[in-house]
Amino acid sequence: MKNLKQSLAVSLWFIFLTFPLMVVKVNTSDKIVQWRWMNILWVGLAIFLLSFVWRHALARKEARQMAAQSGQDDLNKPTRIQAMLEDQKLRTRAMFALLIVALAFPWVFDTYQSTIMISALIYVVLGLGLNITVGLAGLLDLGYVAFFAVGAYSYALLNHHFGLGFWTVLPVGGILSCLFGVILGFPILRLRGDYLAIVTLGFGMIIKVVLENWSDFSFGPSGIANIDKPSLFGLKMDIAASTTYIYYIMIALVILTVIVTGRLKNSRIGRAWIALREDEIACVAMGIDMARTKLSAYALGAFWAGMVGVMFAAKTTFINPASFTFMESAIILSIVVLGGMGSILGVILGAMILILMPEYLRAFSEYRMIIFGAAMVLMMIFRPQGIISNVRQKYQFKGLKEKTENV
Amino acid sequence: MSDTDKQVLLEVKGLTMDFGGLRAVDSIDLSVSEGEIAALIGPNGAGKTTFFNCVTGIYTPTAGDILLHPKGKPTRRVNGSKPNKVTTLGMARTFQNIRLFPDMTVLENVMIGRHCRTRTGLTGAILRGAAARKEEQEIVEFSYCLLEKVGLDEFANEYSKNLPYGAQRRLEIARAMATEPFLLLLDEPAAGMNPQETTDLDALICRIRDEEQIAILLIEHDMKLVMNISDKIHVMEYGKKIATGTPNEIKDNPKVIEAYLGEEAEA
Amino acid sequence: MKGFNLLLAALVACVTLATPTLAADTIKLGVAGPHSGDLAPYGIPAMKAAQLVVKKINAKGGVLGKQVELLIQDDQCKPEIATNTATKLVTQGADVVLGHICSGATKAALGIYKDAKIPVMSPSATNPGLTQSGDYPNFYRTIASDDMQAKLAVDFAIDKLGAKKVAVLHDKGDYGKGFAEFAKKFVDESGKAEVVLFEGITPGAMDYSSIVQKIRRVKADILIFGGYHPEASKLVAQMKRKRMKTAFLSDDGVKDVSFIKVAGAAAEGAYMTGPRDLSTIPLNAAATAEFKAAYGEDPGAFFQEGYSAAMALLNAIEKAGSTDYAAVTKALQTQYVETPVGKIKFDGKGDAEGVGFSVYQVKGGQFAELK
Amino acid sequence: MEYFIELFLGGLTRGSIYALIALGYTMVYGIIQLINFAHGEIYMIGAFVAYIVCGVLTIYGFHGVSILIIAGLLAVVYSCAYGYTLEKVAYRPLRNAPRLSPLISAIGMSIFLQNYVLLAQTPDFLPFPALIPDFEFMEPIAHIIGSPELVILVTTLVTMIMLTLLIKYTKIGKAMRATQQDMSMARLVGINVDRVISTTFVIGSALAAIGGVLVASYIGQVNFYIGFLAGVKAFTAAVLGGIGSVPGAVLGGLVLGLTESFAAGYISSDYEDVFAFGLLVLILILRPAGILGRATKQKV
Repeated sequence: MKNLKQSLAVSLWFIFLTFPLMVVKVNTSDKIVQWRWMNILWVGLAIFLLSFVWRHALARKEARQMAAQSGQDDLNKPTRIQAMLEDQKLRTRAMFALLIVALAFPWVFDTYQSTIMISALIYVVLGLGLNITVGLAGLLDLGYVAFFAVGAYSYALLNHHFGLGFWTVLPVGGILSCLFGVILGFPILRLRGDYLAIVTLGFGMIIKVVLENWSDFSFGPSGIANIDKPSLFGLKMDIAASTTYIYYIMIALVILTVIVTGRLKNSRIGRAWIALREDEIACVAMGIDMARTKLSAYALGAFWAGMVGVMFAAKTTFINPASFTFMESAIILSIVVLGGMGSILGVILGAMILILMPEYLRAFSEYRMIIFGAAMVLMMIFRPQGIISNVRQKYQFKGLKEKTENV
Repeated sequence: MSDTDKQVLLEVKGLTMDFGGLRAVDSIDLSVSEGEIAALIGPNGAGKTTFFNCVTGIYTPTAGDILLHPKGKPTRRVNGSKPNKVTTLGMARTFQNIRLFPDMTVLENVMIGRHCRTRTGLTGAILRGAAARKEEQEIVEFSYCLLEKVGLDEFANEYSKNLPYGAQRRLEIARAMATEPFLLLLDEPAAGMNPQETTDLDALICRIRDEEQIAILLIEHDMKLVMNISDKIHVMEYGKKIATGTPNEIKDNPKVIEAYLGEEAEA
Repeated sequence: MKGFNLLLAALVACVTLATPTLAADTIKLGVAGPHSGDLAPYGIPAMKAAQLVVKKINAKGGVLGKQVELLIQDDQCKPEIATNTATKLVTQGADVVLGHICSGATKAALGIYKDAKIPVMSPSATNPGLTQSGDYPNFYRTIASDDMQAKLAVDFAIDKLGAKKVAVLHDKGDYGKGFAEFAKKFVDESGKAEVVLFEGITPGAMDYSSIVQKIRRVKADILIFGGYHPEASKLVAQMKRKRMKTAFLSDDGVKDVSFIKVAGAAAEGAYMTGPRDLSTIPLNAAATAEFKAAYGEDPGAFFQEGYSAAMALLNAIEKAGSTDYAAVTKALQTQYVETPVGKIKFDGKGDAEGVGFSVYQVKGGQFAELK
Repeated sequence: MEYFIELFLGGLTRGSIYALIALGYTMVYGIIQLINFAHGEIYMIGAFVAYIVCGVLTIYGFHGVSILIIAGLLAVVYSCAYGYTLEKVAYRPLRNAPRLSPLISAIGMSIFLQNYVLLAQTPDFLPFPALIPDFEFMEPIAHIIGSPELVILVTTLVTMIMLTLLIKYTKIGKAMRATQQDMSMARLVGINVDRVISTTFVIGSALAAIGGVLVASYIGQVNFYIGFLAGVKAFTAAVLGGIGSVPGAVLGGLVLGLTESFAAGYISSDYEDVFAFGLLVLILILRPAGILGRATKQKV
């Protein structure tokens, strides 16, 4: 009964809240007011039902937290998926199966599906790159798309002016972007947390403005067209073949990224990044050079964005500054956070969901973005650690005891 | 114990630290010698932690000299050096309010301490060559041994945030020891520990000094612990040093008693 | 579950694709443009136009005896999405495509259509390079290109209005900056006037008061603006507020009823170029009436062009007798067709012959064509 | 000289709007260390509600000042309601979550609110009636400063003074300051922290709504997307002035507005945003906590 009353109150509140925007529609030039009274009903009904679900979900979440606090249920207890991941045998098998699916994909599905998949894979690499900066080193970067743009423009311009091929520019783009990361990193090393966020956001916007205005360099807002697709021994490929080819390059790039970031994560440098994220002061007090660690995190994050930027330019064959907006940075950041900060598998899943969801939601194209926004909020509320939370590596060791026994 | 034959490791002269108009540390002289366990005591707010922060490079002192004399290496003045430099030179610390890396495992926390003593770079981490793998294995084993020494080996793969309080303090000590210091600064290592844990800590600190040849400077409020293990005690009040001496000398020093009267009565 | 269904659907699709395809029993007309997001107002009218045309033609028995099927895809005007959209349309077997709306998205998508040999006709992509570069032989449009428009605007400003000092502004966008650069070029070439100010403004900025002051300071006779109506309304409103008499001349992106609605009184007297007046063309009146009957409001931007493009494409298939690329191309380039934008056919580069631009002025809350 | 004054006044006008919005950012940040990315949308909703109310009232035959007052009031009421609900739905459940979670939630909310207005209303630009009349006495200098600019400047000034009084002397203002200093301490001395946070959102939203109505009336148009850029700029202003500091937000807004105005007036508007963000980077390098921000020494 109490719940019923509460839900009623909530839905009345939302009817009030949405009244001017949902019900009234004025056309000032024709002097017509359109009253859409039915919308009150829908809003009221929807909110009434949703408030039950909401309360139930919140209560469940709280119950879990309480249990965790009183020690009955360990929050860090590996979930079923994580437990499965721990199992070496299962893991190898799963990876093998995944690889087969990935390799077979373009033959099973049509070219369009492959194109979409390429887009998603591009975001996987972007997510993994940003994961280094944000997820591991804890440096909030809201202008990550700038590095993506550096890569894309490197290829577009080098290809346009000097006819350099995709394979030549792929590392070059990565390295240029890396350098850019270091240059950008220097002045903002001293900044903490949210100051960093706004400055990086500013850098992202500055890049776009420069690309738009400096026409002699970047061809301005009209962009660069007819960028060469990746070549394969000079073969001429039709659209399906070249899509498949790009798809495989992307798969290779993703595998490379996963291996490299995976190894970095559990290396001396990766541990330093995480330590930096966890506690800056303790980190430096333990002998870690903060400037070098921060810069390396920036540069490596930027490196992947640059590489995949080259890929993006090659895939789209046309780029202009409009592709590198703040929204892109926000989406990449969301991939990292939704997927699970620091977790490689999580970021991959996050990218797949965030990029594929809007594509397949095309049926509701108008409602796509609003669902996207709502999903972000809900995810954060009910699963803030992301889809798959990060698990640290467990080590096998020989200690003193074993050693002395052996002697 | 006579200091004459022992080498001085840390020498602080006239250290002063101002925060705005407040003088938190006022021309302190202090030194720690090889094989010594020294304690820095004083009422709350006396400036002990600020002293630590100055010495370890977290704050840059307003005036004074901080000299490190590593064995067999030239003397270094470390005023205003970055904390990581100081640690690399051989002086490591723990924190009053525990500063572990909560989302890393216990073992990894200690492995962080190995950072400045190892050298695998990006390429090594990515390619995982023989040298990198060997070094990594050494890091793991070294760290695990340290965990055994502080009695945390069974928790090696737990997240450090899940450890009980006393264990977290010991983990901080292990982490600091992983940097292979010649001098260890402990900021209230016994805070929040029960009597049994404190007794264990007592033994641990002595073992560190005797077995690892690490000198120790500690801030502590637990007088029993301080009196038990210290070779030398320095007493601070209102930023100034008011006394130095052996435990017995300090116990009878009227200035110290006066400074502590309120505090002791409360405790 | 949804994912599973999709997977299933995709599998079924693959199986069907693998089996020898039966003769296609519909003509597939792809429609691509922004149908969601902030640029949707530029894409939806053309989409609705295509729907109206197809409905009408299907009611009359279709093209070549087959029904016309619409494949509608949203590209949000983003190049990277446009390539996906194009691939999707190609995969779905579109015979001809009406779109895309924005020049950037069009450029990105054209390569894909070119490889698939699909004629593409845009109602709105005015970038000169699309036709003049020769890179896209499969591209057509039912609207004149930016340089033509800029030439007309500059000639009007200099010859009719006698402007000596010209300020040129743009919105840093693909379309606006292109137009502005051509305008600057033509003013410089004319030798009768000079460009005293050439700058980009930030779309969406809170106000343009400093740039308006600047125009006043350089004592420009006329402001030529390349961009869209939201910025144009802000500019004219602020110029009026500063009690300035500088004439305002802009492009087709501003010739939109929204400009008059939003800028209100400040819009009075503003000049803009736009496709020549179509009100005398009976087909146009009919198309507009059709739209009003169906949706109860005035058609928006690029409705006529979209309507014409849909007619031209379907007409070409009818005349060609098949959906074969070469035959359709030939039909497009040789056969005249009556459309709401006039009687048109296409030249070798893809520009429509028979569409032209006029200069309009806002008079009494209406666009009046200046003859 | 006249040109300089014109640019100065133009920058001041723009800066006051930035300041009004920046206050919402800075107050929220000061208390819960959250960049409320959706704050720009609250400003947009304020403007939109005012548009709808004006439209309805005009059509039903109301005139002049009464419209201005009713529309302004309702815009404030609704913005506050949205700000309040926003905090309750999207941020409160995340009070103890990792630091980035509320930020992502805020970005999600921003996308949600934009598209909500787009779907519920229209993606088009809509004409906003000029609510502020042209005063007779302003006519001789209208080319330098118009009536709307004057009204914006005066309104902002009055609002700022009221806000300062509110924070300084009222009970809730004191509670806000206490919560900003130390939330758990404030809770211990019996301050209802949840209510303080809600109030902060409500006050911030009210200021944003005032800004929204003023701007919409000044430039004469509204659209679902106007909140984004305004939000980013205002946030920049808040950081510039020292986030968490109320006078800092005002100063930051004015400095940013003036910089943009002078940069566009004397150099080029091509790189307007570059100047704005360049200034931000420069100031943060020199003073990492912003102009008026207190450099807090981290406690170790």
